[in-house]
Amino acid sequence: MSFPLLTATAALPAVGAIATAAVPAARRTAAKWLALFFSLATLALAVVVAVRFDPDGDRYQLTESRAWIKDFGVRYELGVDGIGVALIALTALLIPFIILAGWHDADPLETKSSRWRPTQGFFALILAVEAMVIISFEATDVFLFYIFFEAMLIPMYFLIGGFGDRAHSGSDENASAQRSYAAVKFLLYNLVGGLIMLAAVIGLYVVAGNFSLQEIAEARANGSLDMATNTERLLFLGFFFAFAVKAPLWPLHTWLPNAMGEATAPVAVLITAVVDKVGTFAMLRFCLQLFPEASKWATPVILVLALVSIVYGALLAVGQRDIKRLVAYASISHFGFIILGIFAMTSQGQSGATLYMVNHGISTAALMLVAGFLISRRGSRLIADYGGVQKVAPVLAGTFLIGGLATLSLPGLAPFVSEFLVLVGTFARYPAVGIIATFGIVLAALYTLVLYQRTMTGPVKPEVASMPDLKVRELAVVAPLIALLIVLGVYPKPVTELVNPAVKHTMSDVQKKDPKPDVEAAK
Amino acid sequence: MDTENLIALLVAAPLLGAAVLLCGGRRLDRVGHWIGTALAAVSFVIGLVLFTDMLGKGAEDRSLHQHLFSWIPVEGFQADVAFQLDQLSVTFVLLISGVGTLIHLYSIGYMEHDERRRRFFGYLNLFLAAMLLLVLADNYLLLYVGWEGVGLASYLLIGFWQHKPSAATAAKKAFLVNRVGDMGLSIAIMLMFTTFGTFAFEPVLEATGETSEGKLTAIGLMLLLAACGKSAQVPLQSWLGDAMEGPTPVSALIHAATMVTAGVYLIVRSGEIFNGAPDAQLAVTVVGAVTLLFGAIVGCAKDDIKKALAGSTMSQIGYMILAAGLGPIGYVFAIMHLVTHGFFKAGLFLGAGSVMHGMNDEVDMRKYGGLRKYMPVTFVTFGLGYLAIIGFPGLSGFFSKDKIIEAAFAKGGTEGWILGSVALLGAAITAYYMTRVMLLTFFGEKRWQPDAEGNAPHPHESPKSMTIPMILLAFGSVFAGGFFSVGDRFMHWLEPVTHHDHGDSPLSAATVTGATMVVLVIGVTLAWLQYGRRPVPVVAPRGSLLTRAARRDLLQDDFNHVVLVRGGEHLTRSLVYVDHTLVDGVVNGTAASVGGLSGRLRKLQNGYARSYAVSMFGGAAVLIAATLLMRAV
Amino acid sequence: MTAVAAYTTSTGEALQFWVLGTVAVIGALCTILMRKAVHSALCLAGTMIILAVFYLANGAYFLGIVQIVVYTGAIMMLFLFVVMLVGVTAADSLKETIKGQRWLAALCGFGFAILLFAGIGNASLKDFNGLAKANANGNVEGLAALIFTKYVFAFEITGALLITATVGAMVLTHRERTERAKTQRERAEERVRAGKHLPPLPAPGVYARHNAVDIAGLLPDGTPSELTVNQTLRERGQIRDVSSEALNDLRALEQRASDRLERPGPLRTGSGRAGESASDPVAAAAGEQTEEASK
Amino acid sequence: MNPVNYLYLAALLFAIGATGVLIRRNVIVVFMCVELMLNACNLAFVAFARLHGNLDGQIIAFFTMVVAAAEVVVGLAIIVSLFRSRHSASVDDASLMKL
Repeated sequence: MSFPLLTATAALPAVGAIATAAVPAARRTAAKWLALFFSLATLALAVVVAVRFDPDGDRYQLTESRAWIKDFGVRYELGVDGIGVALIALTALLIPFIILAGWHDADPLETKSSRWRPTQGFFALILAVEAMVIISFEATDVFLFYIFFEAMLIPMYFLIGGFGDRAHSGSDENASAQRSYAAVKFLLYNLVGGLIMLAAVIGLYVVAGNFSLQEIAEARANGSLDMATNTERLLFLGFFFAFAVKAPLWPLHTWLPNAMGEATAPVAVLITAVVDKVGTFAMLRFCLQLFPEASKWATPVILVLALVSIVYGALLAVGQRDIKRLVAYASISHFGFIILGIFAMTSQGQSGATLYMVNHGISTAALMLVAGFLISRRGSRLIADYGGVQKVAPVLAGTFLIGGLATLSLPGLAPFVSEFLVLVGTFARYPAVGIIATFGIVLAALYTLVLYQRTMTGPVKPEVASMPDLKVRELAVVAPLIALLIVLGVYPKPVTELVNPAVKHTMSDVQKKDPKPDVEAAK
Repeated sequence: MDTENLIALLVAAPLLGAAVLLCGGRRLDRVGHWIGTALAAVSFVIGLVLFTDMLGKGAEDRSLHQHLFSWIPVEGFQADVAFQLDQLSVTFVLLISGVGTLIHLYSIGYMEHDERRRRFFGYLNLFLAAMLLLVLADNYLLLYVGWEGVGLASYLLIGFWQHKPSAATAAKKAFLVNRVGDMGLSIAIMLMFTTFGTFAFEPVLEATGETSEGKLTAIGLMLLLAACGKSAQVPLQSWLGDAMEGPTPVSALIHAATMVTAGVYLIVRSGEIFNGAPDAQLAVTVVGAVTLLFGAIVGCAKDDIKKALAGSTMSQIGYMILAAGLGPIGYVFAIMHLVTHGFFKAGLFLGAGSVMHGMNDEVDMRKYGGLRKYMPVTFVTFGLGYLAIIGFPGLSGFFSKDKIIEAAFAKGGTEGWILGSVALLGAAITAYYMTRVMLLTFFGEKRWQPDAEGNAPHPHESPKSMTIPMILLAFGSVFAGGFFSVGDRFMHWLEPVTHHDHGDSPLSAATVTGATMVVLVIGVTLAWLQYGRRPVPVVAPRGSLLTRAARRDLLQDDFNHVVLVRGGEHLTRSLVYVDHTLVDGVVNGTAASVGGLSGRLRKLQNGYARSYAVSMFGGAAVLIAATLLMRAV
Repeated sequence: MTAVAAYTTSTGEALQFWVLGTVAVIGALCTILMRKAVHSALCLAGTMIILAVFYLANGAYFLGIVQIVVYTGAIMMLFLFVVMLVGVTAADSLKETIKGQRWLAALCGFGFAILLFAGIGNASLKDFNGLAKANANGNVEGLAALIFTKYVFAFEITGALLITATVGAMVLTHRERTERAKTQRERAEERVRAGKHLPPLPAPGVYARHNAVDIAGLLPDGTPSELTVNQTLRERGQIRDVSSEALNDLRALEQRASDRLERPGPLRTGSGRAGESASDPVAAAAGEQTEEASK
Repeated sequence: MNPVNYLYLAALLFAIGATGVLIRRNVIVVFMCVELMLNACNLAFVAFARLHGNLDGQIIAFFTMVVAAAEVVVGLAIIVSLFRSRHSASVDDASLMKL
């Protein structure tokens, strides 16, 4: 058996987390550099994975399989398809920027004692999250996936509750109470989802007798394992609920604005751009593969919920007074698009959804991080506290605008490609749904431009008059992201080619064909 | 080398300029504007090369294609980055890059005192690139990219003076209204995809015969929606007036000559679809006719020179849309009027800009007057543009507009009559408001006073860099029309793309021309009676109900405000409330109830042995009861 | 009662049952309702004796005796000892502190009784095949035969249990003296240092006409001093205050004296008596005694 | 009269004793009530012995007495030491089971 590449990719950040946590309190900067180094090394490994992966090869590649818990047939099984590779690459790509952006977020305000080391903890936790996310993208054993899907919550909980945003939200003074509320809310929501999923996982074991995704999927395919309709639907709902909470889908979304609002900008990016992707990814990989029939059965409801998320999220984004909460609601709207694409059950829709996960990660990261820089300068999250920033900090304003344009998916930037694919894919099967979803793009323009106008344009507010422009470190964070947005917007081919075969497999899992265009249908 | 490989350069040159100027930083401030202008000129030159090369070929094989790379390859979905250069697009290319270059030149002088001039030129280049991409794309999706690209450029340029809240708001408004139109375009593209399985021009336009008329109508209406957004046609016209917040060169280039005509291009380009869908065509003509009058009426009431011109733009584009709606009869004339309008309207705007430049950026025409002595060049060029637009015999506007009116009558039937007479009426009103502008600005006695700081404007002629473009454009507006229509050159040139056919006009060309002349004279006389003969009050009189409505853009903004803005605000606010109380409240409520219950249970554990004993004893009792019941049963 | 009737009992036993049963129940009720532990204990003892009688009536002669000797004789006495030892707080109030406890308790007890009755009621207890056979050759012999054969192990274990209990009781109550016993001198010094009440406590009861132990000695001004009464009595509140009686006697004496000496004016004496008695009743009493003696 | 009445009496006494345990706070009285319950049981046993016509019931009663004796000894010892430690004979004062 060859070198366990996937294990290494997941293990490296874990090692990094331990190493970073072990750095003595005094050597704070050393810890930062160590974390950055490990994240970059992980990125390198992810690149290797992407190179070693052959899109036209068999479905799961670089597989590893070891017996783990024999009594329950739990195996340590890893393997990636195109979608997994793309998302692993995204994760590994974003973490260095997150670390770099959060460079000073965890500096202790006053050194309480020599043994008090928040900085080490902060970066160690981030790396831990990365490790867990990556392995859950790799796991092809349901139980293994479940464990890390849940374990992710622990470091996230501490990241949200322990390292809050020092900027006041205006909503009320005691930020720490707000923060712990947000953290607990996050934890509870996801735990409830996770427990329901656990029940479903056990149920799956009872029905199928093992946890291996591939075996079960094959058994489903060749009919050797047939579930009773109701059993399948119940199991599907169990899985889907957990993923819908993670994603998040309306009406299970309310934890996201609190979490993103209270956490520091980099952590917020970690939540929405990395961790939440596990939810949508899992819908694509587990729900559709394991329960094709139930997925088709549930499609109408899910489509409606996704539509509600799109419009509702956008409308609430318009109504927000807090920059970060606004971005959070925008993300809810975008997740609506992703889920729409997944369950439209067309290859355009699903490729679009996968592409959307990647692009949304990058664009939200760009927008949110710049917003974080802005907030850290003024010390306030309220839109009303800004104005005329464009005059004093043109570069900041420019990058902010580009991030915003990406969010409203302007053609030429990456998100447009994915959003249009999702829309076309949906429209091809459900025209009405597609048209309603299209309203989302107008609303997106509304909240983005309103945000930009209120913060960046107009007469310069005295509080922002002395605001410095982006520093080199911050530019180093934003510039690559923006470049990536443009490149993927103009030439998304590499990603699409990575994704297409996997999507083809999924389509065959659910036994769906793309609807034919009328002209060909006529012939 | 092979000429079609040049096509990409048309787009690349200004794009490069935009990238360099926007990323270049301050060190480029001193040369930036020259770089921008040069690159615009480059693409104009390339356009000329391609044009001459095209002239050398036969009518049929003039269309060139360049396939760069496959953009979005997904199962059953092919989107390529590929260009198509045919007679139609080359016409646009020349117009855009030509007028664009002139306006770059003009801006060098106009923006001289602005410290952000480099960025201004960057935006201008960005606009050129997007606009060229729009007209060069060989599929609707790439066109969509250009379509939104010009939207972005106009957003940036309208809001160029961002410190003015009015400018920022206007920019946002323009983008949002355009977004509505873009929605139409994207839905149209989806429809094409589901109908034809592709959205490249050629296969779609060839396959129109194979699908139902209903589908075509749907697609057509969606395209019309897009055109309305971009070309400021009713009901999406509200943004154009505010867009005048941008610097005048922007108004000249984007909001008069090029971008706003993109809608016309879209409709003419998709002619096959509209030919297959009469209902959609009817809708187009109706929109055109309504906007024609709407814009003209608004133009009559405005005292702000740029807004007056904006109204006129609206109405002129109404003419073009009307013509485009007439189908093969009108396509050619739509494009022709588009080109000539590009010349004279750009010229007029530049003239207005020159006037403002000399008058401390005063825009109220009632504070002008008698400027012809102070700025002769501006006066002459502006005057020529004026004659052209009202359709003075022999000048560009005469030929193109006259043809459109003919074609309108040629549509035949009552529709023909209605449309024709509307067009005629429009011509009269055009004559009226343009004469009004002319008189208010250049004739009569001077009406300007010192402003608050007491420094009276001392009008002066603008620098060469501004006058030269104006002169060139004046030439265009004088001769273009004649040049095109001598021997129907233009018609034959476009025929392979738009397939012209002469309708059967109930009226002879001479009659129509005569009628046009008559209404022209009427309009001019009315204006002279009102503004030429007696002195003009500096403060506008209250005016009739119509006038007051027209000053407020016929209440469209008020409607939008009340219905959309207010309603939207209420909706969002209530939704925020609902999200916080209802959706969130349900969850928090359950949590709270569980907590309360556990608290109450906790009270039972009071630690008194006796109360534990009670429960124990009670339990025993219950057990006995249970056993007894069991035995009883 | 040697021959115990099988199906029904003799009217004599019936009569005895109803009478004594009632008493037993009353005793039980008193046990749980009396305010003073001592009274409860006594009532309980009474109930137990009645139960002993019932044992005898039921042919359990040995148990009857044992019940009287062991239970009533030993255990209840043990209880009483403890009650004394614990320094019986005068009377624990029956006021309930836990909310609703009493009603719950009553309800439970009542319901429980009802249930047991129901249970016994619908148990099929028709025929009593009395103890005639079993007690053929003596009840004690019968028991012994069983204990030393069938229940011998239980018996042994019970023995072990008793031993353990004894040891346990000793362990629990025995207090190991950890520090050296204080010498008399040290105690004396402590008292001085503590500085409260150096001289020995005053003797109780002045006149020896009562059980003097529970009478507080009077201070010169006639008010009783608690100190003079033993602490246990004090805690039980069994102090008899006789200051008023003393004063009355005093007044009576004065009356007689004044009668005899024809000294007029009880008013005057009445007026002065208060002050007089208040000032020095003891001296007055002394004076009076001498008068009595002189008669 | 039917000897079953003895059983009723026993039941009654038992219930009374139990109630006493529940309502009294003085440890000693509570303990007495326990004794009362034990005695009620003994009565029942004896009555049953008579009912079945063999002495096993009496044996059990006998053992009960022995055990009761042992219990009383230990229990009273506990009470004494408890009183020593906290100068109170109230059950409620020993409410250390509270959270």
